Amino acid sequence: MSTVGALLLGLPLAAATLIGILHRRLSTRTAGTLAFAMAATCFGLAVAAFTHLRGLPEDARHVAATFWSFLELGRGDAALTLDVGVWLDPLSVTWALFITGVGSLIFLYSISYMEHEAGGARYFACLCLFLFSMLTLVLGKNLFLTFLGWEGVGLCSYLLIGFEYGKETAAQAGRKAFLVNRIGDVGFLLGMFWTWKLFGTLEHGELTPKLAAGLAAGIALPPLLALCYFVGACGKSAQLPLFVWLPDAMAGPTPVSALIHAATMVTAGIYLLCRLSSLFVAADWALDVVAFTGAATALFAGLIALRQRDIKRVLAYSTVSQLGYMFLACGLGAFASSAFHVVTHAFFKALLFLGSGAVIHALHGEQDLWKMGGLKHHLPKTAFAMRIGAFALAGIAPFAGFFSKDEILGVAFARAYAGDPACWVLWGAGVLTAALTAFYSARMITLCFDGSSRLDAHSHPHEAPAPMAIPLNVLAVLSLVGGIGLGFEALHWLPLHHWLAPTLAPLDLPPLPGALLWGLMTLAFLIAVLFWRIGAKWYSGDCEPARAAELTFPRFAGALAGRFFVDEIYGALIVRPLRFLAALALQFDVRVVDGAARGLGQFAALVGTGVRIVQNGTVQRYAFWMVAGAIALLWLALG
Amino acid sequence: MDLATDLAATAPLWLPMLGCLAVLLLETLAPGRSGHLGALVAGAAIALAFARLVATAPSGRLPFGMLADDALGRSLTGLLLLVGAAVVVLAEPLLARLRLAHGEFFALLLASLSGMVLLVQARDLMALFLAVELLSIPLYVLAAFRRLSAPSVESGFKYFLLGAFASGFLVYGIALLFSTCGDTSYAALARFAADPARLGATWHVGVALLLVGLGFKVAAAPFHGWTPDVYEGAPTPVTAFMAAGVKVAAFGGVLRLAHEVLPDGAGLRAGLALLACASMLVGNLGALLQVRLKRLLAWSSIAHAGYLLLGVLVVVAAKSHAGATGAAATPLADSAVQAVVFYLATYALTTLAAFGWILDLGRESAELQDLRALRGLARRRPWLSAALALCFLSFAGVPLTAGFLGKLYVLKAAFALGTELIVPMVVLAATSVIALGYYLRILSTLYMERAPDENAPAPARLGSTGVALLIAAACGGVLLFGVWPEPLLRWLGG
Amino acid sequence: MLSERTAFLIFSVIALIGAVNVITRRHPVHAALWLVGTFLGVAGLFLTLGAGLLGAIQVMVYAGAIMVLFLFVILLLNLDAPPDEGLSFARGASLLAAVATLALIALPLARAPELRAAATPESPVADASAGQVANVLFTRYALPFEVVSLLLLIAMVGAIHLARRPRRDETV
Amino acid sequence: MAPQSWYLIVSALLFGLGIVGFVTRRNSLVMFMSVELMLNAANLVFVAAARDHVPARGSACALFVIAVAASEVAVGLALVLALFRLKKSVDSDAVRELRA
Repeated sequence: MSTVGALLLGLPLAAATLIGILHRRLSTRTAGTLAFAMAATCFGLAVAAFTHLRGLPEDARHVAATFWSFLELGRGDAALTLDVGVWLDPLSVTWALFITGVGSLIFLYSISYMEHEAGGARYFACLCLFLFSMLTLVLGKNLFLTFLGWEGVGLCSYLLIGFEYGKETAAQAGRKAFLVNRIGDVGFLLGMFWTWKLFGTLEHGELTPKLAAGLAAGIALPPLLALCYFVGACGKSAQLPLFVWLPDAMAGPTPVSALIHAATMVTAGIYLLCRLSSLFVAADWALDVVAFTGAATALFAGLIALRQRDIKRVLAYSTVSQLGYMFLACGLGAFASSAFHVVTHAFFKALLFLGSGAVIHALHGEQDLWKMGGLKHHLPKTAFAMRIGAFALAGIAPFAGFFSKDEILGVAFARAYAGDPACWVLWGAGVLTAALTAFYSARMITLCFDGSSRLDAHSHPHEAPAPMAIPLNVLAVLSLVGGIGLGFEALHWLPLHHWLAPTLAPLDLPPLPGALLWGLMTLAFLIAVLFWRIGAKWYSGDCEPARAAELTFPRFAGALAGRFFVDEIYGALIVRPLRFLAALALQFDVRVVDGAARGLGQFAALVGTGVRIVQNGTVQRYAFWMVAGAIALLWLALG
Repeated sequence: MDLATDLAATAPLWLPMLGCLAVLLLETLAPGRSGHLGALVAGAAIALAFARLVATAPSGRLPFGMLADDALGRSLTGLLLLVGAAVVVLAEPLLARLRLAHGEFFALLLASLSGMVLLVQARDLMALFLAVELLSIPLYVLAAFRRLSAPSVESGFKYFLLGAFASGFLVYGIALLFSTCGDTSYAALARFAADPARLGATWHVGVALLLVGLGFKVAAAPFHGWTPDVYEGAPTPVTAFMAAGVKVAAFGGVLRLAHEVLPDGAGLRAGLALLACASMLVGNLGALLQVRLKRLLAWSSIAHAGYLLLGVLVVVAAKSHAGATGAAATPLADSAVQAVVFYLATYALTTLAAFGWILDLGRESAELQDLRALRGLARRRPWLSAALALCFLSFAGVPLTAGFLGKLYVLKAAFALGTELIVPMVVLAATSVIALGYYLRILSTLYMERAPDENAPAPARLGSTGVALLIAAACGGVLLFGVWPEPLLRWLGG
Repeated sequence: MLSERTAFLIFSVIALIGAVNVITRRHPVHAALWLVGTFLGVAGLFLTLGAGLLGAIQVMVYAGAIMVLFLFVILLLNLDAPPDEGLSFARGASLLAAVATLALIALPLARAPELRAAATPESPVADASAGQVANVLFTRYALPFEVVSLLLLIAMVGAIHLARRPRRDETV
Repeated sequence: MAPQSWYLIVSALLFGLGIVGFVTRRNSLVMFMSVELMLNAANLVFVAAARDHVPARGSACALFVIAVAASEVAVGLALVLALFRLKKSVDSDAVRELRA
């Protein structure tokens, strides 16, 4: 198995190096084919690792392999020894499976997508490097390697966002992403040192036993330690308030958005939380912080998504919102449910991004939803696939997202039902977000594919070529069956949960009665369908942009009036607050997200003035500071 | 005292001195015509010294009653000799190009180098003082070596005036410490300081003034004023020598003082923490808007002084950690010393690569040192751009580069003390985020911005194989030690 | 014969008055001449401490050689008395800071208990005569002595390089 | 005999006057003279302190300081000359091409 582990890391690195060195000689197609072959092989290796682990007894399902000793710092008690190697267990292999699986599809898609772009080979080199870093992150045998991968994916993301040479917004977005992530990384690093100080190890395989031993011996685990990791996870997985980088990161090529900013990298935070689940469970109130941050992010990002015009920004905010669900699940202690949603989300969000990429490709770079419309006549296959993805996102049964999302809502409900009143808030936020999700998914699909065309007169969109269509079809199938295939709680069909069980902290919650479970499911289904209908109805027809852009009450009520007789109450209770919140959220997007960049500029100007005053070029000024320093030192020395 | 044994043990110190004399003699015999011979002699002297260094094992003796022949001195000496050799490689083509006097340059370089070696081995305050002077006085001249160029003379002049001022503080501090026990040897001072009751105002004022003098040499804020101006004006090889060599040597001196003499105390801790935090903040904020490469590196060198001072602070603080947890203190302090040395090695390596780069592409012309001239360079000079990007990633402490491990090691040493040093650690974390701001700006200048004239020919290079090889070797080291640091750690650990 | 304390007072007053004038005279030549006064005062203080050799060296090297060099350069550059430098905000701040440093050094030293002990030397084993100083220089401080020789040599080389007239073909 | 602290106070005053001169004067030659004041202050401490221990040691240290001062003067005055050649001034704030 150690060969498999070595190859899983070695192949992407080798491919990245090879393509990177030869990037001027290789055509985009050759480089892409090479990269795709590598990714597909990696998927095969991950499957091999999976079958090997399946063959082991349940409590011995892990394989550790050490390649070489990386470094040994200090001596004696203060020593810190770190090895380079892999740690294969159900959790890491699950992540490796969907990273390489979805990854290979996106690599395949990229071959056509990038064909006409300059520097395609460089792009694939970065993509391979990304795959290497991501696999290091999940397969590394200790937290330190995970951290190295963590930094590596950040760097690749930076390189790929800013890929389009000379595009200033992209360069800025890349910088912002890297900087915000760095704040999170500081948290991770601090957490790592603290862990080492407490337990004397960073190995994945040793941490949980040592933690259990420590808890048995009666040490108190500081919640702040868990929060350090949580800050790291917030940065990488775009949670409040560190989510600001993700929407801007959509400036990069669309396959990159699909791979990095939807399916894989942004779930690294969830991976970290799952990996350290026993630590989080032991750390008192830390999980509450996780749950509330997750719920708030889910709701907040969902609201912002309501009013976005750019198709990729809608998807970006929906990603943030879905990641919020995953954090909510972790916060509730249901790490397996979180992982379940990670997997289904990887399927349908990659599908949606690739689909939107096909649309943007067909429209020669147009991303504004108001300049689309009626595309189902031009792009029937893409429209069909995207609709499946959107159903999955909206949580409509039997599509994948329904099962995973319903399970998270079920856990929140069960906690509340078991007597934790705060969880009613979490459950409410989750349900409200589900409604919002259905609404904006329908809005996006309707504006894009239905209704009458608002395209430019001389635009002739055409369906994407086969290498782009195949990944869409495969992902569409996965979005259809990926949910029911991996878990259906009400039928006690939970293969993924059982598979992951040895590596995660167990959920200490009595199961809900079956009838309640079915009832909740029906409720979730009805809400999703209802809000989908509302969204679809509202934005269909010859939707006039200027009017439809506003969440006007009469129009909303009119859409409802045919069916319900509660429009007045509804308007007062839901629509008005909703409109207010959506307006607020839009303001947030404009002021805070963009304002952060402006604020940095002003700070920099202030610094510039300060430096000019201090560093005015005269010896006297410098001598003055030296004397000031001497005064300070003397003062401190004399106490 | 056995003179022969002492001489044998201190070959790395006197061989550069001898080389200096040889170069001068050569220049006297064939004035103005020694040409490459000066570089050869200098290189040979350094190589011989290095060979002697690796051929013998540290004896732990006290040569001449005031030098150290231990692992710390050995590893830093080795580092300094490598830096010196690299600077010879950097300087030779530039001197030839500018038609400057070779002989004097290499004589001054070797004298300064021997001062550095003396500084890291000194175990006596008088030796420390003379080492600082032997290091600095030739450097003042080297900074102003292009004596008809206004920026060069200005930088030498500023460095000299402020340097003389700082050495006034240094020598007064030494005198005060001498006055406490009537001796200048570290052993006597440590014996005196062992009893905290004896440490009065004289001692504390002396230590504070000593820190002012040494703080100037390591370019710690607020004694940093000279750094950007002098780095910018001095010839690039000299700047490289200052940035890499002086930093290593001065920190070597500080490290030994902290390890062997200075007792832990609230005042000293607060003073070191103040210098560390101020340096990190001032260095990183100063670099934020800087567009000239050499000045940018100067500010970043100030910031790195801050990170290193945190390591020194750990060395001092680990001493009284002894009282709390018993025997664990010595490994703690040792590991902190090792951390600082490792950091110095990675910093010197990266700095040499970066200044080699500036020399190679900038060729001492002022306009090519402006960042804006580098827009879109990755298109036209992919390998060189990658080299610079790597340097800055290492400076920023991004993983898989040597710079990251240096920071990691220092932080780890600080963490071993628990939360005692939490303030400087938080400042380190915060400022390393600021630092990324300007390091990334360079990366996007190289890789993402568009050159104003895409069809203009790529800027010419210096065309020196030695310099190109040096950059390649240093970058290779940055990458290699970032991935596989064991050999370096073992070599530095002795 | 003067008492040692009287001699101390006289020489310190000379040294301090000289120092004050060095930093306040506008013309550098005047400052340099006052500096000679300080050097002589300090040399006198050395004598009161029994360091006769050092006092002689102080007079010869400092007051003699070094100051002549200073005066030589000042006269070579033919500098006029500069205009009054005035008291700007920056200079005021510098002055304040410098005075604060002075206070932070002088006051603690003046009050330091370890220095107020009665001056009863523990029967010095040796004095600072030429023979004794030479003994220390060539045994205990042999290495610094050698280093100083290199330092003086290299300073000379550097000074020559900087100050000699440009060659005809020399470029910037 | 006069107590050691008297000498130390005189030396501290000399040292402080040196600092004052350095930070307030513009003429680089006078600034440099102020540094000489600081060095002399240090010498006074060496000799005065050694009186109670090993007197010759203090004189030896002071001798080194004098030698260092001599080499600093040689280099420093050469730098002033080189500067004067380019700028026709020896004022320290006449050279501020390199800044910010």
